[in-house]
Amino acid sequence: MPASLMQGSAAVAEAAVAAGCRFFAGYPMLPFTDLLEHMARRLPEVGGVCMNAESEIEGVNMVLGAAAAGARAATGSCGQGIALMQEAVAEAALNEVPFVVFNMARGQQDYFQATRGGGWGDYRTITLAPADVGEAVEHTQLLFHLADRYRAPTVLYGDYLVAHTHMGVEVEQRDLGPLPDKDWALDGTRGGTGRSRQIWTWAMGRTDAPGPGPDAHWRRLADKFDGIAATEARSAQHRTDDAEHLIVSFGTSAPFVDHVVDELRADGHRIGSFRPVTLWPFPEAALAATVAAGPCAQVLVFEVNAGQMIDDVRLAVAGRAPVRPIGGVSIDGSGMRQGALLSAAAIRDRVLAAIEEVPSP
Amino acid sequence: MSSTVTRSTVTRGTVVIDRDRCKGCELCIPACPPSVLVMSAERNSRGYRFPLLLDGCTACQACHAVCPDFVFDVYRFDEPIIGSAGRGPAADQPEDPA
Amino acid sequence: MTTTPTTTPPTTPPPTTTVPTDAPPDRPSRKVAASSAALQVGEDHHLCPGCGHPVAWRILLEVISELDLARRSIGVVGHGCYTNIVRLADIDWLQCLHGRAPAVATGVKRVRPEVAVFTLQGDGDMASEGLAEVLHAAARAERITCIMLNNGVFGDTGGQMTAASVVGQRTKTSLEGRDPATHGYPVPVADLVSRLPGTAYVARGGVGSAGAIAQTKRYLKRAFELQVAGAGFTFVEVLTMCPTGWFVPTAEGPGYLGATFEATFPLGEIR
Amino acid sequence: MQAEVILTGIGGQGVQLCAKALAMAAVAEGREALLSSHYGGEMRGGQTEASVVVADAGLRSLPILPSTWSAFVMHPAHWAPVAAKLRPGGVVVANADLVAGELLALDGVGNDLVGNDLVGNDLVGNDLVGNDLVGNDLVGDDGATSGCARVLVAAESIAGELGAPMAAGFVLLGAYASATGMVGTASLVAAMRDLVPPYRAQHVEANERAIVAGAAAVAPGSHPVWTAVTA
Repeated sequence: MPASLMQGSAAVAEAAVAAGCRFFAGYPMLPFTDLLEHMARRLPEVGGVCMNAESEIEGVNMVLGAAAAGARAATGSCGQGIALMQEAVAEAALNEVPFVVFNMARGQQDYFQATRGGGWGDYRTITLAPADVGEAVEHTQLLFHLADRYRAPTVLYGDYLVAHTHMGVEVEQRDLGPLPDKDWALDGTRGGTGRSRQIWTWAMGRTDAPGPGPDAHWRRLADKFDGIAATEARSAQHRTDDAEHLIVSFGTSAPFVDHVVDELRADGHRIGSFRPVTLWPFPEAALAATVAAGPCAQVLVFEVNAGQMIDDVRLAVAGRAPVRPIGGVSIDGSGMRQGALLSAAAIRDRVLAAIEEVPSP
Repeated sequence: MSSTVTRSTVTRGTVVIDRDRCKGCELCIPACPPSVLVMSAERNSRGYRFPLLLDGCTACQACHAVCPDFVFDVYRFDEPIIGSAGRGPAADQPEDPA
Repeated sequence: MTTTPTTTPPTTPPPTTTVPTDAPPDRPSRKVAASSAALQVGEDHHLCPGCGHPVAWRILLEVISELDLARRSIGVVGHGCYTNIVRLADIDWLQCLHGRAPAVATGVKRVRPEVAVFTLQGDGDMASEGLAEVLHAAARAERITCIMLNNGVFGDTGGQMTAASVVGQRTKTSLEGRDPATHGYPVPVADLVSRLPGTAYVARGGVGSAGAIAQTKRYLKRAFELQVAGAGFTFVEVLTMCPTGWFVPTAEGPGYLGATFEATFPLGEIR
Repeated sequence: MQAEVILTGIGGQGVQLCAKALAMAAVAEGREALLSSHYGGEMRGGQTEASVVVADAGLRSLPILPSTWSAFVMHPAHWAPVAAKLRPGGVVVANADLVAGELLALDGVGNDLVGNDLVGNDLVGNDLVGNDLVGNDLVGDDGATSGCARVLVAAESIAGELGAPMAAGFVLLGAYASATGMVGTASLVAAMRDLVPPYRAQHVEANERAIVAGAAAVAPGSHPVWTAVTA
């Protein structure tokens, strides 16, 4: 299929449909709204169901029910709506019910929300942050796959620019490999046979067929998330060989940073950029190796918020080089998108100032 | 132990009571239409008193219906018993209401 | 309204003999009622003496069994004392967050329309935490059956006031009794959902007596029959006893239920 | 080879639909396009802006443009930040009914465009471009937009003449496409037909007339895009 011009929300919707998503529920909230509208149009065409839920709380719980019944299902919102969904996302993580949450955030201020859970309990959510629409299409299919592989909710950290940008993209069904059977899913057919299934908080099981119980269940979940952290971290690098100044950014900020890197390379600066593609698990090892490979005088963190990802960067760099913020709060008047700071010129100014302060080694 | 019957003595059925699952809530006592259930004085293994059956059960299942702890099996006799249904000396003494 | 705890005397005069009840009769007879519930697995539950919930649970399973729905049923439960007893039933269950069961059941039903999907929730779950969810499910004519076990109290947390506690009811958060001036009025969930055009059936039953239990079972049966027929949203409220949370002797539970709850929430088919 | 246009206006003027039609027409003609839309919660009256980048191949541009070759201006309210991004040698196509005075006020040039009796004139075919407006320094007091050409089209008046007052955006779009040659009029019309949802199908014919009228209101190819960006 040739690339066609698609809005990011439409492209994500098409990718979700291609991935087999057949149930979607959401509550309108910009800039997530377009995705909901596209799903409302597309899912009935493929025999699926899209619910215009009465609240984010209802939407995510509908999705939890659909996913527990075996469907590939997804919901979405942005910051405030995602906050309302956190309780159910935590429940799904602890009950091991897989679905995808499309967080079309209004900016980058929800990094903590996306990576620290926010619900209750010892859980994490695999969170992918695409840099543009094309990558959002790839990530969407990957997230459904990872959700089913690990029986866990997964999150796309998109934003205004992913949701509202039109770009030429191809949406093709991708084979991401085999997955375990959904033999845990509820279909209601085993009542009275002694083999009925329960999806139960703390994995209590049935009285005559007890589950592992909370202690063993939670320890197993912790092991599962450890395994994901060890194997699923993804990252991207741009011109990091011999880079003396490394800029770390995520999501749709990264193309701006890469653009600045190219400009400054042309001016003779030895500079490169690093992007966590998975926000959780954060690619700690890859970032540490990049910094350790040197000659890295400093790590600059560009994020359009008051400083959230920088915590993860500092944990990964672990003192190998100074880690300094060059981003900041920047919101436009509508509250919908990153304000003046998200521009190549503004980033370039800040990078140049930082280079002056910490000269190349 | 006297076998003197002091009550109506048509007995149409009986119950089996899992006395050790009983929690002694007494809901079956007033629920019984012929009033043939009384609470024991003795306590079961959990420390609860439990119901005892007198002659005159009609196998109506009301006790079964109201019991939250599922202690009653109910049997209906093919032929009613006229007179005492007791099959020997009572195993338990009912509680003295005084 | 206050109730003074008393000790209930046996209602029978002192008998002189009792009938052995430790084994089936040795004369020709047939078993007309079994102690174990339909579809019951396991032995025991840990609900309090005199609790009304297990009775409602038992008739629910009888209905599922009698309508031959055992192999196409999924129950969605919230949080409360009753969730413990749910683990004794051999059907598919999904436990969800407090109050959200109607939304979760919506997702289940839309994915598996051939399955009888029902929620089992308490009044704290449905009337307090999740009132929006049940009203919206009813308004959408969602083809599910929602069952609210209403004892007017948060039993699982030890006896606090819910949105369905009746006026005058003493709870740990309405020590002198629910006072409208301070605590407002109880929410009649069944009446609310009955006003919505998506609702196909609404009834309110109770488990205070054998007759009421039989009637409530008929309500549940009707609700499931209509769900399977695709008629729309169906709802059964079941008034149940919580002598622990009401601070009354177990034997007085049905009496308290009748005098307070049934007076506030009349029994019968509403829609 | 890549060219950019930032479209700005207020909600209800059709700016988003115009941007989409432009990008789709470019794709239909075998080019690549990237469109980034910016709008808030309001459907009417709020800020609305879109960026369209059209290129020969391999387009992977920033979704927020650091600078732009051209601008499409339906309303003055949010014009100033767009003006600051215009590169020398670019072109501004503006809705003269609302924007001309504002543009003039920016640098104090007292051209009397507003107040002209544009309505009622035989606008279609009028040579609004090619008069002394083009090449005037209407905006360039801060230097950012100096050297930009201006194409002023009385889009609302023309739309009113056509009996399609809602289609002013398409008048301006037809003019933009014709003046720059970025896409052909026929491609624009086809894209518009694809984009208008079924529940607004009654507007398709008026939109088409608006695009054609807008194209005819300017001198075709007066500010050729590919020549400009190649140079």
